[in-house]
Amino acid sequence: MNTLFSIILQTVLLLALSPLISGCIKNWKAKLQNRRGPRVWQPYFDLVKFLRKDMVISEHASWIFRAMPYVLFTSTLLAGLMMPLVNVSAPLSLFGGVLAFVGLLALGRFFLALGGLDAASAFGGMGSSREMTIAAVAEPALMLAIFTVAITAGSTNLSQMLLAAQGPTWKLLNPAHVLAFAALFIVLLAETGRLPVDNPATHLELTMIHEAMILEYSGRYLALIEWSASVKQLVLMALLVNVFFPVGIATDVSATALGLGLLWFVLKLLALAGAVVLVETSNAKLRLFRVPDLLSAAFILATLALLSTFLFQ
Amino acid sequence: MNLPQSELASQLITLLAAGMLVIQLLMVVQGMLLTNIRLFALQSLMLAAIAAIIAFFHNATHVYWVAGLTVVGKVFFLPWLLNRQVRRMQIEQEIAPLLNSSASMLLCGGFTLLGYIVARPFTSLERLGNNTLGVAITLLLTGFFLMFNRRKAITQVLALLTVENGVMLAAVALTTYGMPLVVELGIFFDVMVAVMVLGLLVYRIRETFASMDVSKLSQLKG
Amino acid sequence: MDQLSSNLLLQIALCAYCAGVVGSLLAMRRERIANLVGFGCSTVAAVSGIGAALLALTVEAAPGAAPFELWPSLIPYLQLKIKLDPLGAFFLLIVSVLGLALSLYSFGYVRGFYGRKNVGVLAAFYNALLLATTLVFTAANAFFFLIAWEIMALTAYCLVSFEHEKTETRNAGVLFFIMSHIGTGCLILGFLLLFQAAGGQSPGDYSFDTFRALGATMSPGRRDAAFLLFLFGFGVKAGIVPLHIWLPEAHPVAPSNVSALLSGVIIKTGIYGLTRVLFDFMGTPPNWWGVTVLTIGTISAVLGVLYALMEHDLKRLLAYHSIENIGIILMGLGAALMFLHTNHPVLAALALIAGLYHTINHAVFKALLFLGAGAVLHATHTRDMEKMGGLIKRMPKTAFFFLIGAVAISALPPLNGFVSEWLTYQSLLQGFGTTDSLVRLMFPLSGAMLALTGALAAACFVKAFGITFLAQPRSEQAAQAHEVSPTMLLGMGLLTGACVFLGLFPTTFLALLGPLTQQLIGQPLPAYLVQADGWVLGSAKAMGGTVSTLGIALMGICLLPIPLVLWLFFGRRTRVRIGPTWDCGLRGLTPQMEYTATGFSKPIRMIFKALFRPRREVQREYDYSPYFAKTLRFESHIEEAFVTRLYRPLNRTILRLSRRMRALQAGSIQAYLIYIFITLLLLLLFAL
Amino acid sequence: MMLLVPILVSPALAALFCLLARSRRVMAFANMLAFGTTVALGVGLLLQLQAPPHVITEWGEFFRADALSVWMVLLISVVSLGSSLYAGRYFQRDLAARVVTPGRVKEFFVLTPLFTTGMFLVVLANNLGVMWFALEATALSSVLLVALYNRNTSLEAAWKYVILGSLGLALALFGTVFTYAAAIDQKSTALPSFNWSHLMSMAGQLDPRMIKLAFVFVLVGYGTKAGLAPMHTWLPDAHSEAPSPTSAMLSGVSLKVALYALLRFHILTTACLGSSFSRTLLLVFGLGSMCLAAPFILVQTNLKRLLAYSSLEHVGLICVGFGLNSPLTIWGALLHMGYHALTKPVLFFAAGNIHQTCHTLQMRLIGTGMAKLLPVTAVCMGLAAVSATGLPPFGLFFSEMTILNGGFAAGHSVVSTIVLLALLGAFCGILYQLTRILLGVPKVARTSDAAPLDGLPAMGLMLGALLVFSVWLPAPLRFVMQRAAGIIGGEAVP
Repeated sequence: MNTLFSIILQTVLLLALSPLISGCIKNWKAKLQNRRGPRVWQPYFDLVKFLRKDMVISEHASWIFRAMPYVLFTSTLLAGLMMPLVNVSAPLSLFGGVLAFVGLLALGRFFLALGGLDAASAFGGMGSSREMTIAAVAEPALMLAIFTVAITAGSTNLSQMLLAAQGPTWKLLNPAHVLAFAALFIVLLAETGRLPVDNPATHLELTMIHEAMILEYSGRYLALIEWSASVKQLVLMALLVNVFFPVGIATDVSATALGLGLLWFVLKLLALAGAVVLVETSNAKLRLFRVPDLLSAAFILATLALLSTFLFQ
Repeated sequence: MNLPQSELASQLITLLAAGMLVIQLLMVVQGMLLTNIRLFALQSLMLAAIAAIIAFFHNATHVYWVAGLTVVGKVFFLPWLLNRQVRRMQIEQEIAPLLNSSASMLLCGGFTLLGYIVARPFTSLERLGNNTLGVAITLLLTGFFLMFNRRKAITQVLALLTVENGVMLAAVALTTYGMPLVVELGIFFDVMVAVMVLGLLVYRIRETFASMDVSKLSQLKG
Repeated sequence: MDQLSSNLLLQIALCAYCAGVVGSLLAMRRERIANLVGFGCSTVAAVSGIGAALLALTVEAAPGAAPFELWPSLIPYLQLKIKLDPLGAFFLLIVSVLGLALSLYSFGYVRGFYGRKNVGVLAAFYNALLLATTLVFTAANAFFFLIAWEIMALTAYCLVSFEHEKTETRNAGVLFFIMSHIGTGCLILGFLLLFQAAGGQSPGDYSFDTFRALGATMSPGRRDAAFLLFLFGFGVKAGIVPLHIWLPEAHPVAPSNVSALLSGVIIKTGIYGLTRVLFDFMGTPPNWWGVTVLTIGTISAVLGVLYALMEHDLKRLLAYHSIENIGIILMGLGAALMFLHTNHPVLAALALIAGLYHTINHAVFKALLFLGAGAVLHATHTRDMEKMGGLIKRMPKTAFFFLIGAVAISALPPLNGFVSEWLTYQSLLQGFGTTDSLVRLMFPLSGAMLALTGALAAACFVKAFGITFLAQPRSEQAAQAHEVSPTMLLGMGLLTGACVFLGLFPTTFLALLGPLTQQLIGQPLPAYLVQADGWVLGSAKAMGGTVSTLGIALMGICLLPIPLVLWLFFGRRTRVRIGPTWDCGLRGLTPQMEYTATGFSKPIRMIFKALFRPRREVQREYDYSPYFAKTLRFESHIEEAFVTRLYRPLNRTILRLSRRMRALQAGSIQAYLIYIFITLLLLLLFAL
Repeated sequence: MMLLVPILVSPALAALFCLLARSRRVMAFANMLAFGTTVALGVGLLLQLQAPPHVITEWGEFFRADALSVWMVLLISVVSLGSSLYAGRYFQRDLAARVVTPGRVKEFFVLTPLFTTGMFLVVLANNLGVMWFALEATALSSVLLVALYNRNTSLEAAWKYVILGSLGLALALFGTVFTYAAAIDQKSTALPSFNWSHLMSMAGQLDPRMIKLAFVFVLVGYGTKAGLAPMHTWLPDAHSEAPSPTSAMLSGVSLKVALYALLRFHILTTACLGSSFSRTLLLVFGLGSMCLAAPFILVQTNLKRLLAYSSLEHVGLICVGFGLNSPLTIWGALLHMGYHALTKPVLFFAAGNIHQTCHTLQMRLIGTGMAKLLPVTAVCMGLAAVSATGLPPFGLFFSEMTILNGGFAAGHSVVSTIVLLALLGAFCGILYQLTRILLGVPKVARTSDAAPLDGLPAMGLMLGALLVFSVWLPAPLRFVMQRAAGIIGGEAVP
């Protein structure tokens, strides 16, 4: 009963909060570039607009094309439900830890890429190819960084990892944590299609990745895809902020604790979003074949983190 | 029998054995085919003589058989056969060895030495003559050398026969009475047949290759 | 229960296979009958094989099935003894499950050979191969094992070169057989070392019972030698890097049902051998064994998938993935060895289970994928992905099955590939704590490599499925393709079912592996492996990670309604139009404009340029400016560094030396006489 | 009843009969009949030997058959029967193709039984001198068979064969004489008997130095005839140039007969000097032959030469088996003799069919696709090749494994390893070459003048026997082999 309740709550939270984060990022970016930029709430209006619009589906497309948005949406939500947001114990923490989390995101990506290929347009193929490539290169860094934390926690269960990270704040400042965080931050940029890896704002054929894959989508499918994209972004950021700075996260289910936890969570998210904005505005997009260098840098960072867990203990 | 007689016998045998060796060495340096054949006949005659001497002094009748057969076969029949073949095929007389005579002479000297080294431990065993075994082994080695030093098919046959002589010498020298008669006869006939077969082959080779040079027989490789 | 013992079922299976061999040979001239008889027999045999394996793993696990002898042999030291212990039973299960699915598939598949090739012979060799493999898994005597092993290699060779009219097929067959025979040579030496250690006197010294835990009594040098020999011998069969070169040649050229068997089972015999020898015979391993196996596994996994990505021949691509998965399996085994060394039986059990679980998973989904590829080949008569496309509309069922296989092999939840890789991750993760030496860094690093492998595999199968089945057909024969016959679909469906079952109910299946770990490590299933009465799969410790694929699947189904609710809210009046794909204003898209398989993997080829060293040739004809080319021809080849740098030079050297030797037989009789003469002289000197 | 004399006489009679007979069929039939009889007699011998004293002697001590000789008799007669079964049809086609004259065919049918008689005499004679000239007789009769087609190459091969062969035999005669000399009692002037059995009985008193010298000569001499490297040089030439039935007999048994002669001296030497001397030499020469054969097989271009070199390899392995001199390896070597004798003829028959179809033995010219052109031949050849490369289910795998085992059990790991490597090399060569010619599609649609079933009876007989004896060894045979191993090793086999 309790679990069911928390599941519903967390689902709502994910769906409700994620567009806000994207909105904030867009808005602040514009501000930093001395533009007025869209309102913070703009993503919500976009979603509603997409949902209201008619759909055009390519004549070459198969059922894969239709199934993709559902799979993507569901898998992303599932991943989100495994991530502790305001409370230490995530609703589905028993059903899978960080490995399942990564796996579900990968499942979503798999179908996203298939959907890109299905419409028989060169753009889609290009997008899928690049998306899968970057994901492949990002994966080892991601996994190694997670391993570093998981080893200190002795578990891949996210709640366990959070509990292990509880305690005096100075523990969070040990080099392993810091380096792993840096690595994960780079991975976050890659996974959420941010500059300098991908430009979410562009529709220029040769530079786009994520946009190229979903070029053929419209209407409610597009709405689902966009929404899941922002949910994915939210949960990845949650992974960073909660696993590395589990300050203020609720350890019991009392209303005050939860309220406090929510407050802390949003604050931490906004802070991270700010960091992302800073990076995006201060960097130009990299050439596709320079991206691996960036990600291998992340891998090196993660390795260093690992070594430091090994050395400083 | 009394001692001086056997003394005399062994003296004679040693002498003849030495003669056989000398003839062998002559064959090594001798350049003419027909002469070679005659030398072989002479060598065989000495072998027969040795056999006869043994038979006489130890009155072992069956060794007379050996002597007789050797005379008939190796002194008359085989040389005649080879001669006939040489004439019939108008084989040019030159033997054309691979090594020149001086070098081969040197080698054969070495072989003789080796033969005596190999034979030394067994001198006690020979009761007739001295070092006949050494001579026999030397005949074997030099015969061997003759075989791969000659290019003509016929000469290889000849060399093979001298090896056979070596064997027979060893047989009589080591075992007093030679081998049991059955074996002797068997060996003898085998040699005859062998030479005939060889002759047949030589003939065929001659007519298909229009040459007697065995170094031309080198199509089968690898 | 006596009338249904595992031995009885096993004997039935063996007899049925023999009947299949004989029957299909007898019916050779009537291909339809041969087809029915041959594959009918193998079906029956497979079913009873499954029965035997399940019985041996459940009911008779505790006492273990009694050994029995086929017939008294004429050679001392050779006993044709068969014993169905848990390890053997597990692999027997694999071969029988695949045997069943493949036999059903073959009924339909071999119709393609009618009139062209002799189906009877194919069926006979197919049965013989299954028979030999079954014997390999159940033999209880090293000599007997080697016989079965060789017969297996022989029949596999015959099947690989079944379509011997093509030169590539013949060469592939020869390469396969030579490599496998070299491997067998090493095995013979290895077993002889064990035999020597066992005393080498009594005929019993060859039976596995005497080999058990023999390694402890061997001198370290001999023991390590034996380990290396076995690693090489079984590694060749398993296709580990760098001994894998035969695999991508041999597997694709065989008929697809055979390819499935080769990739699904035959390479697993290598895994079986390694497990049998390393865990059953060799005693507690030194550390470097585990490190070696783990390293080889990691390298094989990464290189295998990288080379797979470069392929656009569907079956070659799958073959390379076999190398990758063998690598993943070896990661588990290697970790288990290291845990045995540091004396952590629980973790060792976990790692071993991970490896073996991946073994059966790979068997199932790789067979499924090969059958799918076979169906595509059957329908389009080509293996080249660049000529395919749009097949999902023409052969929807095949496409669906292939998709399931692709998701499974990409280790995506909730299917079986994910589960076994999850277990591998768990064992690697907890390995870190087992030792203080620097070696512990191996665990997380190979874990990261495993992650890379998984992601690349996903990329590879997006390409494999997307290019083959989606979008527009790229060639005429792809456009003409049609769905395959029901029996073929049945075979694929069976394996799909297996994938789903192994994915969703891992805890149910893992219960079977208890006797196995008990036998090999002396340790029952880790206590925390099965949690929440079977709903959740745990790891080796209390607070360790947990996963529940079943839960994920159900939860996903529960979440599906959310979008529908949204439709009801907002989009009730929306319409769906079918329109052309955006073509940048050109007059319609043509298949030439689609992304190609080569193009898809181009970024990865660029990233790993140093490894692949692709040779590319671009020819463009233009009138006045290179930017307005009239015709453009691009081709790019990739040859494996191992072939070009290692094997070809080796081969060339050996042949050159042999040719040198031939000078000895130059034909001059004088030379021959001199040989004899010198021999005589030397011997005389030796004798004096 | 008398068995040994009939075994010797029946082929001789056949030879005589063929000398008088005119029609080819009759001659072929006479051959088959004779060899059939010898097979029957051999089996009779086998059964008779079961009873103690397990030795059969006739004409006083002149003919003597112990387990070893009986084993050889069986091999000789079976292989001869096989090749005579094959010969008839083979020469019919040769005559049709005008490669041979009827006279030569007659020569074949006369000489083959003589050849066989010689081999029988070798294994049945008790007197070592008789054994020697019997061997010389086999050499001489087979030389003419090798030269049967009057081609340049066949004459060349025959010449090399006869020169090297008779030279070797001369050396062997030296050895024989020395052995005899070693046996002479210094005091008495009586002629000692030259019987092997007698020499064995007085092995203790023989002069060791003399025996040593003798064995050296015999090894080089009979080793030449048995084709041990480096005295093997005549072997590939003769075996590849002879007509296929003769090649089959040369590779199948005549090598082993020479080896048998060598073995008799080996046993004697071992009894006199202890095992180490002669067995070491056997081991060295066996390994040498194996290691030499492998590379030649790898890069061979001529089909029959390929087979000849593989025979060299197997003879080497047999020598190694005897050289290791443990009961197990000796037993394995005996088994190997038998299985190889059953395998190699099949290969040569198949090669003969291919030769008569493609009129060449160069594998490059034969090209691919024999399986399509001559299905039956190809299948038989494939099976025989599987056996020759030592793969199960055929016996050669068992015998090879037994030898390797014995090597390891006796602590000669290195020897076994070398043997294994050589076998691997041979395997690769044979597999590669035969795959190339058997599989694939025929280069040109050659109008095949091959009747599909040519030589099937012979090959079927051999392969059938091979398969049967691979999985089942009848008790008497097993007993005889164990006794033979006992005779060689001086002790019984487990």
